[in-house]
Amino acid sequence: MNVYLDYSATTPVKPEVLDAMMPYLKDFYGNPSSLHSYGRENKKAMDTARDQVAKTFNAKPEEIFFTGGGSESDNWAIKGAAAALKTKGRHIITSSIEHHAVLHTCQHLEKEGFEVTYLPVDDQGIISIEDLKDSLRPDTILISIMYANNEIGTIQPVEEIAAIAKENKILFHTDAVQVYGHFQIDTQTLPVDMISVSAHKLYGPKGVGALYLRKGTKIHNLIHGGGQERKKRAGTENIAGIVGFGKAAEMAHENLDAHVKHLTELRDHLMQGILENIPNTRLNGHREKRLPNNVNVSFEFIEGESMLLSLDMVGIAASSGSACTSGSLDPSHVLLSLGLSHEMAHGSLRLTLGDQNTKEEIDYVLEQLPPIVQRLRDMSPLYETMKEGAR
Amino acid sequence: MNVYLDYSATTPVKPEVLDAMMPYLKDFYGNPSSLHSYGRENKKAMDTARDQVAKTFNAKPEEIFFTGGGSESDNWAIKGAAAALKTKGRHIITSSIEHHAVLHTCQHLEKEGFEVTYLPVDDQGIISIEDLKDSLRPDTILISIMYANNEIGTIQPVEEIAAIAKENKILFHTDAVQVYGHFQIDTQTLPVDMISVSAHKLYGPKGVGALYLRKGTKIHNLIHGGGQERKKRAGTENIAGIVGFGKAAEMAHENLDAHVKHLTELRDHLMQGILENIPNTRLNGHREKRLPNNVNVSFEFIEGESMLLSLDMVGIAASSGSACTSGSLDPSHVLLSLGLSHEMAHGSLRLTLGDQNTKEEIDYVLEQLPPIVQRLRDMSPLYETMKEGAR
Amino acid sequence: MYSDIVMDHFTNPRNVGEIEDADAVGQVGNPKCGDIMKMYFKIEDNIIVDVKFKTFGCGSAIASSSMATEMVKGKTVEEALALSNYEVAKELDGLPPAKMHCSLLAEQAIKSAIFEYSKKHNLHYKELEGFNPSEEEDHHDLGEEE
Amino acid sequence: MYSDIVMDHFTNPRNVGEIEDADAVGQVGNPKCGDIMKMYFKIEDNIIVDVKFKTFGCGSAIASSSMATEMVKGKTVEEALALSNYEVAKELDGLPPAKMHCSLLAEQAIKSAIFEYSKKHNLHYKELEGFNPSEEEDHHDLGEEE
Ligand SMILES: Cc1ncc(COP(=O)(O)O)c(C=O)c1O
Ligand SMILES: Cc1ncc(COP(=O)(O)O)c(C=O)c1O
Repeated sequence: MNVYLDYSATTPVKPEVLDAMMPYLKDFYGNPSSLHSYGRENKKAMDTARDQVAKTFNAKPEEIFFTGGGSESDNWAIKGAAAALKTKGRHIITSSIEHHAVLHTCQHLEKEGFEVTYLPVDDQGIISIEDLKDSLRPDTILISIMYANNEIGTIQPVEEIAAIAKENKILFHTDAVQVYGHFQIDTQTLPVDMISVSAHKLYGPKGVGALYLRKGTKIHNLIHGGGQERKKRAGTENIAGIVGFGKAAEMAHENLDAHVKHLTELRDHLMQGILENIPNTRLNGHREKRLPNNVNVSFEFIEGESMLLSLDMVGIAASSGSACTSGSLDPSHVLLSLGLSHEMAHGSLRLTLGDQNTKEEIDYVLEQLPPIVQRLRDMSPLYETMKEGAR
Repeated sequence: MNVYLDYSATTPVKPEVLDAMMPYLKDFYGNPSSLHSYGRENKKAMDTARDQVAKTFNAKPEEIFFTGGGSESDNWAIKGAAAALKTKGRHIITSSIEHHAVLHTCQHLEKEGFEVTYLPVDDQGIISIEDLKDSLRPDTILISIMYANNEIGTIQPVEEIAAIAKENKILFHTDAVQVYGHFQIDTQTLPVDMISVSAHKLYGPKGVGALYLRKGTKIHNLIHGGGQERKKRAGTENIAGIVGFGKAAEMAHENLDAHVKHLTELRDHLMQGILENIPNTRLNGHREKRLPNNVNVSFEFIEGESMLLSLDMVGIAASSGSACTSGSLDPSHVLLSLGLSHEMAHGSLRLTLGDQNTKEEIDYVLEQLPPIVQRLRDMSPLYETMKEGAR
Repeated sequence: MYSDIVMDHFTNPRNVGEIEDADAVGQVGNPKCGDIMKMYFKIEDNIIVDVKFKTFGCGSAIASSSMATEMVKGKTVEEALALSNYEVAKELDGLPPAKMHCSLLAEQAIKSAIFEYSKKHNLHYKELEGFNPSEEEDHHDLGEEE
Repeated sequence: MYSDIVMDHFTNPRNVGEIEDADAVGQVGNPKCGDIMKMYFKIEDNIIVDVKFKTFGCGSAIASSSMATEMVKGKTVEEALALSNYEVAKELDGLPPAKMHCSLLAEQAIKSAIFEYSKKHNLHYKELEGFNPSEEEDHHDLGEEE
């Protein structure tokens, strides 16, 4: 059996989405900026896609700007706001568990003379509103806190954060890449100024994203050049990608409730099955304030990459926060921020679900996983030490 | 008859290119950064594409970085070099006829405290090597001069510029978006440090590009985040787009000579036909040092948009340097830099050819164009004034 | 991009040409912005009996000239002066926002011609109070960047 | 990513386990980096007659341990000390660049065990000159950014 449980890394493109894209890969090749009929068709298609995405945010089409993906959106929002507001202040607040697209951008800005507060999180991955309030300064120009975390699925108190930002007249950006397509984000009721999203996390194509930019929010451009995207993001538009994104966004929001219900049921079944059947296992992230498709656990005494390899051999695709999967020195900064030891962080397994998963698949995973964990533990000197200690 | 003569704006995707892309839009949806087999397939495909593009530059695969398009590559090269070298100096040299992706980026850097020399061009659009030498300063950190211009097709003396840059140990970037797929750029013999290219100008998909970055050239990132592209360009890779780009680049370079010969013949036929049959017409750009697919002419007394509309009605797709096609105040900065009057700049027509064009199509254009020009002239108060003057 | 009516007036513009013995001629716009509109009027007993135009400009400039000349033909001078660019644009079934200035140009070409006429004949029209034909407007939408 | 041989040694690792009455035990690595390797040797007449390992680590760490133990089994102590990580990697049909450190860890686990053995039996091996088992190397490739 082949079971894909890495939907948070990327999703397949829905057939309907691909169908919508095809004409723009084949026949309608004009540049939407062109005057002639080859371009005009594409202009219309872009308008439709923008409407589709705007609708998902209950926003105006003029507030949606297409980008080359979630990372570009994050970079643009943060660097663009920093550059536009640097005469007003140089202090930025973010969290310690942001995606690297936010974290590395903030670290880069530190080198450029900005000061960044990285709010810590509790052992479930939630920032403290008190910490946030305490970190506010007169020169704070931006708060960037992710809506939900990509590794552990924990959801932040975004409404409260947005309210604080608004009260203090500070721009608020949220990286919503992982919640988009799971939750309705209503910009009429949530006072957020910028939202980053990416198409390939909700059954759209890779290499397209968007930044929601509330009307009146002034940020600098990241990519200067031609007049595309109302002069805010240069570059010939990836029309096929944008059309696919629009379609994917629309479809995802059409049956949000059913989708979330399905995922939540599978997730809980998977989560319970693992925690009940495999000893010395810890759930990472908050039990309830959690993405409906995320299971993240740490198995003591074993390392993540070897787990992924073993799972892959039985057809199960997953991911891990182990440093060994990325070639970097340290395991996931997110797991370490929760207070996990290095061993536990290395032993983490992320299983993220999607539309295509079934109960049978989850049962298969629950059958395959315990012997894999046991086999690796039997090879582990740490397990041996533990057993000796217990003797 | 439908004749597409706007290949410099964008090209259709070749069927072979689309075929190469399809598996990555359908079945191989894994994230190439993932460890499992869904991702590994894609990793391989990325490697192949990188090899294909590297080969066209006679470069190493490690010197190729995929981006979201030509504009991103330009922004990255220039801002990245400026940021990396700002302690060394703050002077940049470019030309007055660069694409907006370079020009607006340089203007942006001026606001950030850099000084930029915009080299003028002669009436054919070529910079003076003497000017370049004169503009060199001890604090010059970057020369960015386009290989060939997108509007008038003029080719710059890139070898000489590169030699001067090298001699003076200044980074040299060239925007080669318009020459890529027409000329062989050999990085073994041309001492250029950075080259921007874009897939949708050589029968690849929109929304993908690349930056060639010579080994050892240190520039800052534009998009920070995950470890993709050897930690230099974050964001989940647009695999289908990248695979298509690789295939398109390979195909374009397979029969470069035949392609260029075909285009040059058609171009010369079109150019001569226009200049010989329509009075008060001027060729813009250099007669010989010119892209093989570019014809750019100005018709006195008439305006470009109305010409494009008229051509579109008879099935001919073209573009113009008139401000009225872009909604901006001034007509093309390129045409004005050549010394054209505003009227002449407004009356420009760009016809850019591609693989699909035939002699019959060109004959059709040569048949349709003169009456269109005459009809618009007959409506023009400027033409009236000229005739009165001649009386 | 353009309505069918705009395209019709662009393709088959009404009233193109010159009037040799015109009673009033007005020209507005400048080549820098890419639009020049010239209008010729034949006026008899305060009625515009004939009107012609010549335009250097984009599709909507030509269509606006054509529509505006149609709208004032047969009208009194006062009625012609009362014509606003919004009415021209409306009659054209709308113009893209960036092209609204073309309709304004048509309105101003009419005013400019009648201004000349009023000077020549020492007439006074209250619609022309404050009108200055040599005043160049920066009528283009500069758009937004950063 | 991994060669077939690596995958084979990962899936069916040789010599996994412990030796209760081992003559030499060596452990290298630390949990921070995600790899810990422990090796047990049974040595008779300067010959490695048995060897076992336990590894906490990634696929290539497990495969490297398995391969290295196979390579030293039946060899003299000196031969085992002469084994380099490149030979282990070569026998595995190569390792990804970022994973070469795993093979180094295997080499060091062997050296570390024999170091202990040499101390206990007061032996001197010139291959161990300068070897310090407690010296932690920063063996990860940090990659490049900016
Ligand atoms: C010379 C030149 N540079 C840069 C670009 C920008 O490329 P892209 O549209 O892929 O961002 C273009 C084309 O639009 C171009 O012609
Ligand atoms: C929370 C979060 N932010 C940003 C990104 C980056 O998005 P993209 O890969 O489209 O650049 C991702 C996914 O990789 C993500 O999960």
